[in-house]
Amino acid sequence: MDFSLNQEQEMFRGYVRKYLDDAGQTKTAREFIKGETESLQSLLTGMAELGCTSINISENYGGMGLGPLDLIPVLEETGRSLLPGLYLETNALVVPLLEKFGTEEQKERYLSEISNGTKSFSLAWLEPGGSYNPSGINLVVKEENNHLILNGVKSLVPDAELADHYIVLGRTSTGNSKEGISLIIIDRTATNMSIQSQKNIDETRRLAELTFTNVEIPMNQILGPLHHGWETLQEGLLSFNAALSAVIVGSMEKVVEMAVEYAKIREQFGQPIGRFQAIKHRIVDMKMDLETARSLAYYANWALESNAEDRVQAISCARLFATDAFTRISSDNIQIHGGIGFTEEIDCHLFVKRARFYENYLGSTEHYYNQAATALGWSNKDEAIISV
Amino acid sequence: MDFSLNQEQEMFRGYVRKYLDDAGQTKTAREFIKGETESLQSLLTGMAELGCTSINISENYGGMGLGPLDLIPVLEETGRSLLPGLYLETNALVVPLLEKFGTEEQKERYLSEISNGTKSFSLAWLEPGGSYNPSGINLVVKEENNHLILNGVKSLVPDAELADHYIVLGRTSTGNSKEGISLIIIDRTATNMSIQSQKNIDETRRLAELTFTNVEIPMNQILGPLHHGWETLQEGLLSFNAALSAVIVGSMEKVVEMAVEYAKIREQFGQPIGRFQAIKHRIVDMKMDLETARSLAYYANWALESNAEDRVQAISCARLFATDAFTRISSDNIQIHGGIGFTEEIDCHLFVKRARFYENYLGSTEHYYNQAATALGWSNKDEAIISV
Amino acid sequence: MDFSFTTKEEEFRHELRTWLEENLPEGWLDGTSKVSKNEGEYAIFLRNWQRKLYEGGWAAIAWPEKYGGREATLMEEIVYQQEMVRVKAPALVNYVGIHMVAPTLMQIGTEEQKSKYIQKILTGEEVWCQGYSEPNAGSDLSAIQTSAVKDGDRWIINGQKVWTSFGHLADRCFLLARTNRFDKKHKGITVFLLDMNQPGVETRPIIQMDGQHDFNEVYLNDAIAYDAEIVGEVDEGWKVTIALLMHERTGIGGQVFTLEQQFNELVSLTKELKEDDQPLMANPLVRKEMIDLYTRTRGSLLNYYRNLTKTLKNGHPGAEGSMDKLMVSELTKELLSQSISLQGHQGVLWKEDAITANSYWQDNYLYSFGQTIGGGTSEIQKNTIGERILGLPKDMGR
Amino acid sequence: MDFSFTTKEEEFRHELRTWLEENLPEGWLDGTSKVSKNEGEYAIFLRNWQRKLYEGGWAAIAWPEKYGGREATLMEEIVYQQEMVRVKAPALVNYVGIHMVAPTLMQIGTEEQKSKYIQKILTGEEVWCQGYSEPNAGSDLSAIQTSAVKDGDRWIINGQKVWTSFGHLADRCFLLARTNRFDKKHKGITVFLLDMNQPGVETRPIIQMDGQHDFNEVYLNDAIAYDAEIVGEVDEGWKVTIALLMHERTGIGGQVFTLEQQFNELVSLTKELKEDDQPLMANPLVRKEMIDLYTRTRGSLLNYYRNLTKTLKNGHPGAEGSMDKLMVSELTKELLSQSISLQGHQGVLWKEDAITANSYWQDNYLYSFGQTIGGGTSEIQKNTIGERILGLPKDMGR
Repeated sequence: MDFSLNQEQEMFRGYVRKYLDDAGQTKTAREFIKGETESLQSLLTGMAELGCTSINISENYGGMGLGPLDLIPVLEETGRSLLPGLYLETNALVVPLLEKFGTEEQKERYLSEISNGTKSFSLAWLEPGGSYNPSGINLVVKEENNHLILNGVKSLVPDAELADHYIVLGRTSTGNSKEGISLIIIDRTATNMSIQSQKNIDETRRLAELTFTNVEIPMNQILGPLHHGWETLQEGLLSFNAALSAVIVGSMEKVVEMAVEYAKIREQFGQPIGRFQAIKHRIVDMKMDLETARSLAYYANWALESNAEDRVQAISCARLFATDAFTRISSDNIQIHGGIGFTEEIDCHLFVKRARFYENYLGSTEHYYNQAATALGWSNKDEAIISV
Repeated sequence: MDFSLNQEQEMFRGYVRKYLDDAGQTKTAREFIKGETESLQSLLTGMAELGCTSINISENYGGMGLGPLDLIPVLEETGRSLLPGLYLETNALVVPLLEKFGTEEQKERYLSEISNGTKSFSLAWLEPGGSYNPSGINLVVKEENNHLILNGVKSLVPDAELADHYIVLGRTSTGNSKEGISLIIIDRTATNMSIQSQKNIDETRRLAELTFTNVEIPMNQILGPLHHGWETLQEGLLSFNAALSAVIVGSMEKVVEMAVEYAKIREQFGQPIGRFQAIKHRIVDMKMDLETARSLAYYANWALESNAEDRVQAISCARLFATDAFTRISSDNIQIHGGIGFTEEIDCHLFVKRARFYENYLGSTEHYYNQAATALGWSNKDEAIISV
Repeated sequence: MDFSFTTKEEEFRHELRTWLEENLPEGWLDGTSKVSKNEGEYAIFLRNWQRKLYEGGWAAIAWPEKYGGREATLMEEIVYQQEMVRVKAPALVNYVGIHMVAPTLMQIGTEEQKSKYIQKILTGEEVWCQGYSEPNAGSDLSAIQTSAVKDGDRWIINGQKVWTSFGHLADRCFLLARTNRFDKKHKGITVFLLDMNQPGVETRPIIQMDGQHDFNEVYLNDAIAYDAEIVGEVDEGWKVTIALLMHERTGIGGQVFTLEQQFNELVSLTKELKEDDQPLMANPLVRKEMIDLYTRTRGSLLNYYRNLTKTLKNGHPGAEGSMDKLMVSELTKELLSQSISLQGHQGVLWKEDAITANSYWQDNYLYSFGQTIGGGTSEIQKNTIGERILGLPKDMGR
Repeated sequence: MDFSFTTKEEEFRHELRTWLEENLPEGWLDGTSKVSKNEGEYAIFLRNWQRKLYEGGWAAIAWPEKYGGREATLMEEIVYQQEMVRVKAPALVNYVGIHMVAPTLMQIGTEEQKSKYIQKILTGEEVWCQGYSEPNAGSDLSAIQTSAVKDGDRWIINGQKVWTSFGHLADRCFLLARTNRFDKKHKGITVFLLDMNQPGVETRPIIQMDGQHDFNEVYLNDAIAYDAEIVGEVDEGWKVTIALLMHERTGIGGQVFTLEQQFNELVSLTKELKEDDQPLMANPLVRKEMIDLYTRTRGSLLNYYRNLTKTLKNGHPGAEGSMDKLMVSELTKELLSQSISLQGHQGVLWKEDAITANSYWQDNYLYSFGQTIGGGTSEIQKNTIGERILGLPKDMGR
């Protein structure tokens, strides 16, 4: 029995923590909000130099060949400082997909790029209408002369301008079920594709609508089996959600620290407010949420790494608990801060907004309830079946 | 705008309160638990003398001809002292059914009996299996020689030994839908019916299983239209649930008073515990629940009395809120009392048990959610349609 | 028990409704109105609306006729709030002047103060703000440190105020300052009617988490007030403050009616939004959540009516207002949070990209965080309810 | 990260499991066992079980070999708890003796105390209880008033204890009494090893809300203890108390594993119960509730494992035990409440009429109300977590 990160993992966390602390924690996110992306770019370069981007990439492609548990410290620290950008999507969603389903050519190109920190990926999934269900995928992909022709619109694509490549969910055969959906890798610079930015309540992440008008892509840009992109994606989502849970734990830890610090120094009625049980016990509830989210997240990543039987329910529930608890405690943090917590100046609101961004990100809350229920054998519906 | 009980109603409350206070409040309930029913019987007689049993009965049959709002003070006070017996069922469920659907003969007999306080009714609805849905009604009623022959089993019949009459839900034609169910009035003393008591977690109410073996009843004991007992019953349930909400408000008020009193006198760490915000704010939450339950209950009864358009949703929601809040605050009351609250000696647990008794009494929580949704036009299903 | 409005009250409603239809800004009711986001232009827009209300006789309905009011009853004030919420009328820039300062001056102001200020409050010529909270005096108002030192017939005022609504637009401030350092806590505080348009007064905007600017910091550096600008007695300002709060006799009516409106709009949203071709309302999980919200929204409205009944009978509001405030602000926050969840991931789309007009849900959601803080935090309301209504012992800190 | 048990630990489990299968009371595992409800007979049943454990070498596994233990590791203690919960083994009547008194005596008892008490604790010959709480000293244990006054080599003890588990069966009591009235609070308290079988000691049953009798009031009227029955120093009993609590190194393991078991049984119940021919688990509202409970049940088990890892590494338990206690007791109460709701109106059927065997849900539900109170209320746990783990300032009352 040893339920803890190992010494190397904690040591690596120390490096990343120090690096992000030196960069001023949420300072990068705040500059990003103002439209200044330089400090983010240099920070990401520095993180790549630390090795963050290569942790879970095979040694063949310049990586360290490590697993989900080794990713946790980096993920937590990015959550702690509300780092903008696509580290989570690139390393926790796309890397596992490429590792398992990529052609040798795709791996050579993309995994090496990611490993050395020069390129990142985003995911073009949602369309106007906003449904993550298979029926929501209507972007038309036609095959012509050994090329794919894409027509349609993708919405809420995260950090579309920062990404170098997108994984696009397109419909390669007719219908509205999960059959006939394929994953296609597209460069941001593809011709006939336009990007229109969309305003996100979480300004540390940008969103955009991508419009595809006869965008032509070589056939070999398909990731995984043709028409079976939905099942392929599910594999990546397991990894993504385990990782997302860890990112949220990092954010939650910072939120609890903020609340504790403020409750110690802020005085009202001649007392530090942390002495009042209304404040003290609320912060304790936040702490309980944090530690439970952490246990669930660590276990989810362990289950993923060990290919444990209960990994699907472990990951779904870790995600569900983390997203819910993050919204709850980041909101409570504003209440504890009182008026000052309601201002733009203090970071409280940035955490609330990030929490809302994650709530239904890459799958609705209800979808993950169903996924967990199916995995536990509590459901007859196959809406959430995982093809692994 | 005047959202309050009128002076006469509050004055009548005063009489009932005094009467029940003089009788030692929950003392009667505690004696009932021990199997002593004498003090209950004499209390009920006294209440009848005060006029409690005749309030909402037409003047033709010896009543005062008043409405649901006039019943509120009595209902609240019975809840306050956790009065055993069938006042609620008799006066708030059976009286409105008899008034609206009873034959002249039935009214003459039963309403007069109820009005003068000599007789009470119980309801034999559930069967083994425990479903309140129409499909749960399987007691077979056959017509023979202008008589009805009943065969089957009724379960969880409240205070079957105290009641003089039952309203039995029986199936007068085949099938398992709501069509073909009839309401039949049966005397406790009917031959070929056996009563087997069942242990109730709320010992202030007794339960029993009734077994009918060729019980023969005259045709004129059917209440309301033959085969349409289900729709008939719904009418009575509206009245019942509005009244139940008021009973619960009375109980909740007492629970809040208990918590406040104890928090003022119990000292720990050199302070009355009511000074600690953990205790103080929890009691405030209880008080908020109480007042909201009260507003909803009063309005529900007003809506019933005024035949307001929103009466169905008002009554369903008053019931839903009251049952839920009662369980919540009576449980919190134990926590506030600490160890002593966990003992049999203090009344705390009696309120928790009554709350659990009401939770799914005469319809499940989910049923009332659906009823409210249907009434609000939010549902396409007719599972909860009210035929009024 | 009677939930109806009298014929007179309904006539009042009809008169107001007719006036609003004719006088609301162009395109207001059909949602085509464009209000400038430029701060200066928005200020002019608000002042124009205030002026229009005055001209229509709708600026200060509860005031005595001799001051230009129409001596509206409490129920007419309720009707007024319902109608204003119904049309989502523009904010009342001189709220503090009309509902707090002027009634207080009518009650305890000098004749000079009455004649100098009241008429200009009514016309909107002079906009007022409130100078209460300070960085170290939020929940504990008695801890204010802004000082006023006597200098002949003048007082020299130094300190900092915060959370001053419309402070950047205000001409005058109803200011609390400490005039006696030796008296502790509630004693030694004096109320001044401070001229905001002087060199010693500087306002700086507070930008809220919703990106808006409603509040300000006010810095007082040797600001000047005169003896004639003191309300009540020197060192006895706490009583004036309490008196002023008593004039808000409709309590949180506006917020209750707004909550009701938001609930109804949430029902529409839940019927309009679809998942797999089914309206969200067909989803049992959503429906249950909506019934819960319906129940508590109704509950808070009915609680408010019950307390209103008491106010009507007693002639003045009681401590129950704390219960209304607590419940409505917490429920508003919860309902608006739910409105974001229901939109799925599209719920994060903001401003012009939000899926419903004017970023209605997103902006109201973010704003709602202030509602459980401003005007007394929920924690303070719970202390008040516990101590004043339930009679529990006071916190040790006080 | 490693959730496995070692081969040695699994061998230990196998040995215990085999022993249990052979030695549990007749019919225990298949549910046909009939335990008498007569209090005297039940006491004999519990003492017999204690004796059987002793004879099998399973009464005090963590004790040193020289005292008759098997020097079990912490992980073996965990396995022991898991297995005992799995078979719902009978209660350990001498829990206080084995897990608290004896280890404390081994650490700081005199040689005479060790030889006089420890062996009899192991065999179950002498059952112990704990004399801590008093009517006015519940959450605030330092407020105890029971007094011990010196009289030669004797102490005359007067006062009242409450919440004494198995006090009616106990032969001896680990008793806190005040020996110095001038020292306030934690000082001036002394620990006595009181003989319960004497005229000055009277126990009265406390009947719980579930109708059971686990606890007692203990009245001390000139009860006698001797100098030789003092543990540690006179007036320094508080330290002994703390030392004693430190011996519960598995924390609330038993409750965690019980919660896990109850959750699994609730899943079965939800699949078995039907409404309109559909299992309740097919109802989306129920399923969502069950996923929530699953998540938090797993969360509390994993939190426990994480804290256990810390204990294994540090060699002693930390304040995190308060977090385990808080979460598990609150969640247990919630889960059992839900179990009643799920049964619909049949959930009120009790004892022999309950719809599941042995009134399992109803009795556990009622009992669960004590779990958030006994062993430190949830409010006290929150203070501990806030102050000892988060470093927030102490309550003013202390």
